[in-house]
Amino acid sequence: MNRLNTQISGIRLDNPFILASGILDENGYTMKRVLDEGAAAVVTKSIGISERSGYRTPVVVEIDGRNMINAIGLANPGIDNFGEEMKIARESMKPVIGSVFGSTAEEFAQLSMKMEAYGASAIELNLSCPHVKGFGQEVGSDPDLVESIVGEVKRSVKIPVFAKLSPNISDMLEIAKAAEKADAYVLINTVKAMAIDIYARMPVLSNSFGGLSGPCIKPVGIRYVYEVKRETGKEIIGVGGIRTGEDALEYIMAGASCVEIGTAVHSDGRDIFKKLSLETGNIMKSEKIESIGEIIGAAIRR
Amino acid sequence: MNRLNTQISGIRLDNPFILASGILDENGYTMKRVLDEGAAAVVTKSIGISERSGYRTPVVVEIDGRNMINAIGLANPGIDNFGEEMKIARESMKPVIGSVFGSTAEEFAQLSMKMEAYGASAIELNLSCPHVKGFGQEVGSDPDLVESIVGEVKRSVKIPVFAKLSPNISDMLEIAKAAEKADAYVLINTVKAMAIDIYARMPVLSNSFGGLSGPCIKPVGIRYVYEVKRETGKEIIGVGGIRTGEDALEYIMAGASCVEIGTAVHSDGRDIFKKLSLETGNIMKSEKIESIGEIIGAAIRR
Amino acid sequence: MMHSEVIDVEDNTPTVKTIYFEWKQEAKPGQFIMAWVPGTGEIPISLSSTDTIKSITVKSYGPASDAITKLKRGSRIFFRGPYGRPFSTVSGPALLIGGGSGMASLRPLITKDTDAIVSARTAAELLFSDRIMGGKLFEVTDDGSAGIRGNPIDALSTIDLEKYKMTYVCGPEIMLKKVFDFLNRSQIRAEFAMERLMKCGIGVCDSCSVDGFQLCRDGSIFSIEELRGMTEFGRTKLTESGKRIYLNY
Amino acid sequence: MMHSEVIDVEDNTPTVKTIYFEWKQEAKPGQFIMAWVPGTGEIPISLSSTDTIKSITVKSYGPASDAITKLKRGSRIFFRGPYGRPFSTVSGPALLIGGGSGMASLRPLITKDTDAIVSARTAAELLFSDRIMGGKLFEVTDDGSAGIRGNPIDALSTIDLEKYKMTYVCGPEIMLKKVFDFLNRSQIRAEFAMERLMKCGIGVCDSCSVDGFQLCRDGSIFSIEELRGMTEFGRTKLTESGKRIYLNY
Ligand SMILES: Cc1cc2nc3c(=O)[nH]c(=O)nc-3n(C[C@H](O)[C@H](O)[C@H](O)COP(=O)(O)OP(=O)(O)OC[C@H]3O[C@@H](n4cnc5c(N)ncnc54)[C@H](O)[C@@H]3O)c2cc1C
Ligand SMILES: Cc1cc2nc3c(=O)[nH]c(=O)nc-3n(C[C@H](O)[C@H](O)[C@H](O)COP(=O)(O)OP(=O)(O)OC[C@H]3O[C@@H](n4cnc5c(N)ncnc54)[C@H](O)[C@@H]3O)c2cc1C
Ligand SMILES: Cc1cc2nc3c(=O)[nH]c(=O)nc-3n(C[C@H](O)[C@H](O)[C@H](O)COP(=O)(O)O)c2cc1C
Ligand SMILES: Cc1cc2nc3c(=O)[nH]c(=O)nc-3n(C[C@H](O)[C@H](O)[C@H](O)COP(=O)(O)O)c2cc1C
Ligand code: FES
Ligand code: FES
Repeated sequence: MNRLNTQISGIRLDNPFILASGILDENGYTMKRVLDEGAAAVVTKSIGISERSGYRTPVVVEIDGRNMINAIGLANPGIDNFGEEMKIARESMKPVIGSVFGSTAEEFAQLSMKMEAYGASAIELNLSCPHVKGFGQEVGSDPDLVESIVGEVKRSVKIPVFAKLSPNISDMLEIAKAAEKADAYVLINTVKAMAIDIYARMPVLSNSFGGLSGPCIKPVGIRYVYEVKRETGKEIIGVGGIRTGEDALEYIMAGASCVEIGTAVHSDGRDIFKKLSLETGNIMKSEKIESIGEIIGAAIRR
Repeated sequence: MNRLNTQISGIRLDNPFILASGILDENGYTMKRVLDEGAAAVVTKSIGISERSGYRTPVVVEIDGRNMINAIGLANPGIDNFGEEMKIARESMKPVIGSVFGSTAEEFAQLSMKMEAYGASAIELNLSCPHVKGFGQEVGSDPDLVESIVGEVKRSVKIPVFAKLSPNISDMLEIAKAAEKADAYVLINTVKAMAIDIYARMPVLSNSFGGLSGPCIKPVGIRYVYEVKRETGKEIIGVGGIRTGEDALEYIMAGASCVEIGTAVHSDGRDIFKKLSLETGNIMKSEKIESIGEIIGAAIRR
Repeated sequence: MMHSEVIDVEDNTPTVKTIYFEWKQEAKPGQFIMAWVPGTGEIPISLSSTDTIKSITVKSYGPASDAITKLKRGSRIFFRGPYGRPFSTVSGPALLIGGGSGMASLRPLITKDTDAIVSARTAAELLFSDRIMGGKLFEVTDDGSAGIRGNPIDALSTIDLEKYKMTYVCGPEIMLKKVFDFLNRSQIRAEFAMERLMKCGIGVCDSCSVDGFQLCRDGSIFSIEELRGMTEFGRTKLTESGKRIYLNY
Repeated sequence: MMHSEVIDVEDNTPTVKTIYFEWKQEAKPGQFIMAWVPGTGEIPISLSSTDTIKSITVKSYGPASDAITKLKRGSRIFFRGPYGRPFSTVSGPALLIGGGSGMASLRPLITKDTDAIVSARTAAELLFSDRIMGGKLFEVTDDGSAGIRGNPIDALSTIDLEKYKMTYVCGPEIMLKKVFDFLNRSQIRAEFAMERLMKCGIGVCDSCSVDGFQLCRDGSIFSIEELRGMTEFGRTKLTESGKRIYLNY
């Protein structure tokens, strides 16, 4: 047994590094390649009921080479067109986690059942998409809605269900509680942000607003993982700004069982997965840490 | 008239650069020096009713040299001990804005009246301190409390009142509305965050949690300034991650009338104020912008 | 986002213009930029000159490319980059095979030693054939209004390819595939500049991928050996939504 | 935060220890680090050696400094830095004036050419007087248990200061002020290492300021000329809460 092995909700992972939703996971061949090149698992792009082209370009702004703001606009082929990509990705024989988004509990349940049928190893509920009822609010900031989504999806599928929460809220613990039927939390999604080009006198993204990701948001992600782990004790998948083995161990010591990698794929390329395993293994060795399990939440002070 | 001149709620400023609350503004001599060295105005450290030593060290963590997480813990000498510092700072003959924090409307009003008596040019209400009623929440996430604080302070003083809002909330527009009696908004305060040292297996700050500031949070600040300006049309002081003339103009085009500078004093020293005026003036010149007023909110799309 | 002032605009064909601007950044033939038209869109465009004065050569297909062709001297051009893996440079004779606006990315490779097959729908759309200096020029048009009527293969099959150190190919994927199939039989060294939908340009959105490689990062230049192993090349691609469609030839 | 392994611990006086650790970072005499004891606190400590093997020399005053003096060989030391403006280096004879643990920051300045006034409350607390090599040593104790009974001025007034290229002073502010007042009459070049409460160490919290200068950034070394203009030096300072108090001598 390798010291990098870990597991999340019973799903065994060769290493703690999972490709985050929305990055290189629209095309089955790409997911397969990312898995073959070292990721322990991938999360698919968030898939909805119907086909969407997403926002007009620009859909990303780079910030300082390592961070970015994106507003892809939930482009996706619709769940019915996603079977072939799942099939191709699953040729890798590693876990493929299906991310889904919707605006009602029924939609989420329907999407999750189809993902399960496509062979997903788990469902990740993207609870950060815009929510029609509240103005400018996200599905994930309405505790009642979150509770009914998670409940409905748990009743509909047998595979583990992960609730991915948004940091753009006053009180994540309230939302985490509402989502407590989930098998694990995924923390965090992007932080709402904007970039203006002063020479064009205009926001860069066609949608004006987008989600900030990359090292910038790591301290925010660490905070939430720590706080939610300390208060709920539940399994957590950490995500936000991880680029190095130290970053990954910081999330794990804050309470994550494994982590997802998004923006670092831009700054470091797909090689990031091999690099992270190497760096993390080396630090663990020199710090005499025999297994990931041994240090999950190790930094939590009570 | 210089193209850098601007004003906020009738207070004339030589340039749009104000020292942010909590940075080099505990000692009157320091405030005076910062003003003499080029800041248009300073905001004092947030002052409360009674003396507080703040948290044990470490109270700051540097991140990548330019960003930081701080948990100073509202150290302050208490309003009654702050008169001498105000007197020393005011020798500069430039505006000194008094920042105050409390937990009730009465406290805020009392503090504001004393600040006015000390000769403050305006009051900045720090609405981001911990709030006892809600668990883990901030004063600034309770719209009713915000409304009563702003109302009470406005009734108590004649000088302009600025409401400084926290980004750690689901819906800033709701809070901005609650604070609409304020003369201007100050956006944003720090983003709640944490850093863990994996070799110590412990959060670095003695308080575990702190506030993230620096270039990392600029895209978040821009987002809020833009959104609040677009929806309310009120005057705004932008703050969060400003280090360059481009950053300042980005805030101004998002809707700010002037900006505050905090963490950049660490990365660039007190010289930052001169540097910012120089850079901003140069860009304005080459972009043929004759005055700050001309471009406030220029990037807003409706 | 960077910006620069347009210093010259050149009409190349009725639908294609070349926009010149100063940009000191080092860049190599085959690399591209993401050009932004504020309020309209952002699109990938190859650099058609890679000196200190850079250029892009753009065909008007839709809103963004059209807006770029309307830029005037003194306008501002916004962009980011350079992105992508460039063409390999070789010394000695080379052959360029360009289809339509595909000649744009090949232009910086033109030397006295390069022969070229320039193809287009019709004579007026032949791009940069006037730039081929020294080397042999083969013109090909769909309608026969200039040079050979047909497609680049009709020219290719008349040429002795052994003498070239490298063959560079750029054009619509259907053309690349035909050229690839033709050259695949031989031992010829060749590189292909591929075009697919690009949203991010920086290797995260997956919209430009072929067989798990991101055109914007691992490409857009691929060698013939690399293409050999690809399942998706010339066969399937994803639309803007991520829906898989089949290219039909 | 950085960390390193303690490679040696040296007892200097009953209350002072020197902790050695490897840190390749370049650092200069007069600079300091913020040393962190996880779970206890973080405090500014001068570097008492500035070679590849660095050291800090710490007196136990309270929780954090006490914990540092309890570090053992093989323990981990956590720190950030180096911070502060260093002493100017001069060639030629120099005089060191150290009070109590103040000798710590002066130690890296010791050469064959340096004379030193080492002062402490009592003989056992005289720090690094055994390190003065070559130069003249003047010991001063409050209780007269070694050397001159009194304070550094009592030694200073017996010395011909003209021969020194530089006088370096480090100790409690009250001592600095006395030495400053004494030297102020002369044309002597002198630099003073000041100590004030430090919370951030990086020029933002304002707790270490004197006359608008941040000790952690503009100091903690100030020249005698710089001190001349200061209103706060030796007179007032702020406590942990920011309350202004008067230093009484
Ligand atoms: C790496 C790379 C380099 C490129 N370099 C150049 C270049 O140097 N010069 C250049 O002119 N173009 C180049 N392109 C193509 C260019 O990016 C597209 O033409 C552009 O994205 C069209 O955007 P639009 O908003 O103007 O039109 P859209 O609204 O996107 O398209 C309008 C219509 O035209 C069709 N269309 C768009 N582009 C093409 C195309 N290239 N071929 C055929 N049909 C098309 C669309 O399918 C649609 O039907 C390059 C593309 C890539 C990926
Ligand atoms: C730039 C700089 C360099 C320094 N270099 C050194 C050094 O090389 N070696 C060293 O031993 N110390 C040095 N100090 C002093 C050191 O930082 C303090 O001793 C330390 O902060 C005490 O922290 P504590 O938590 O142990 O005790 P605290 O709880 O902070 O203090 C305990 C008690 O001791 C008193 N006290 C604390 N420090 C001192 C002091 N220096 N003098 C007199 N009384 C004090 C306090 O007022 C309190 O009453 C330096 C300080 C600065 C600003
Ligand atoms: C281009 C891009 C697209 C994204 N799309 C999605 C998505 O479809 N669903 C989702 O849950 N998160 C999405 N995210 C968020 C990431 O999964 C991740 O939570 C976030 O980027 C923080 O991690 P990072 O800093 O490692 O990128 C996207 C992020 C980026 C950068
Ligand atoms: C060390 C430190 C102390 C701060 N103290 C206060 C404070 O007392 N009151 C307040 O309203 N904001 C305080 N802030 C927040 C700043 O005023 C500012 O809103 C924030 O740092 C973002 O700006 P910046 O990125 O330019 O630093 C503090 C920030 C820092 C870094
Ligand atoms: S354009 Fe987004 S991955 Fe290539
Ligand atoms: S210790 Fe904070 S400013 Fe010097």
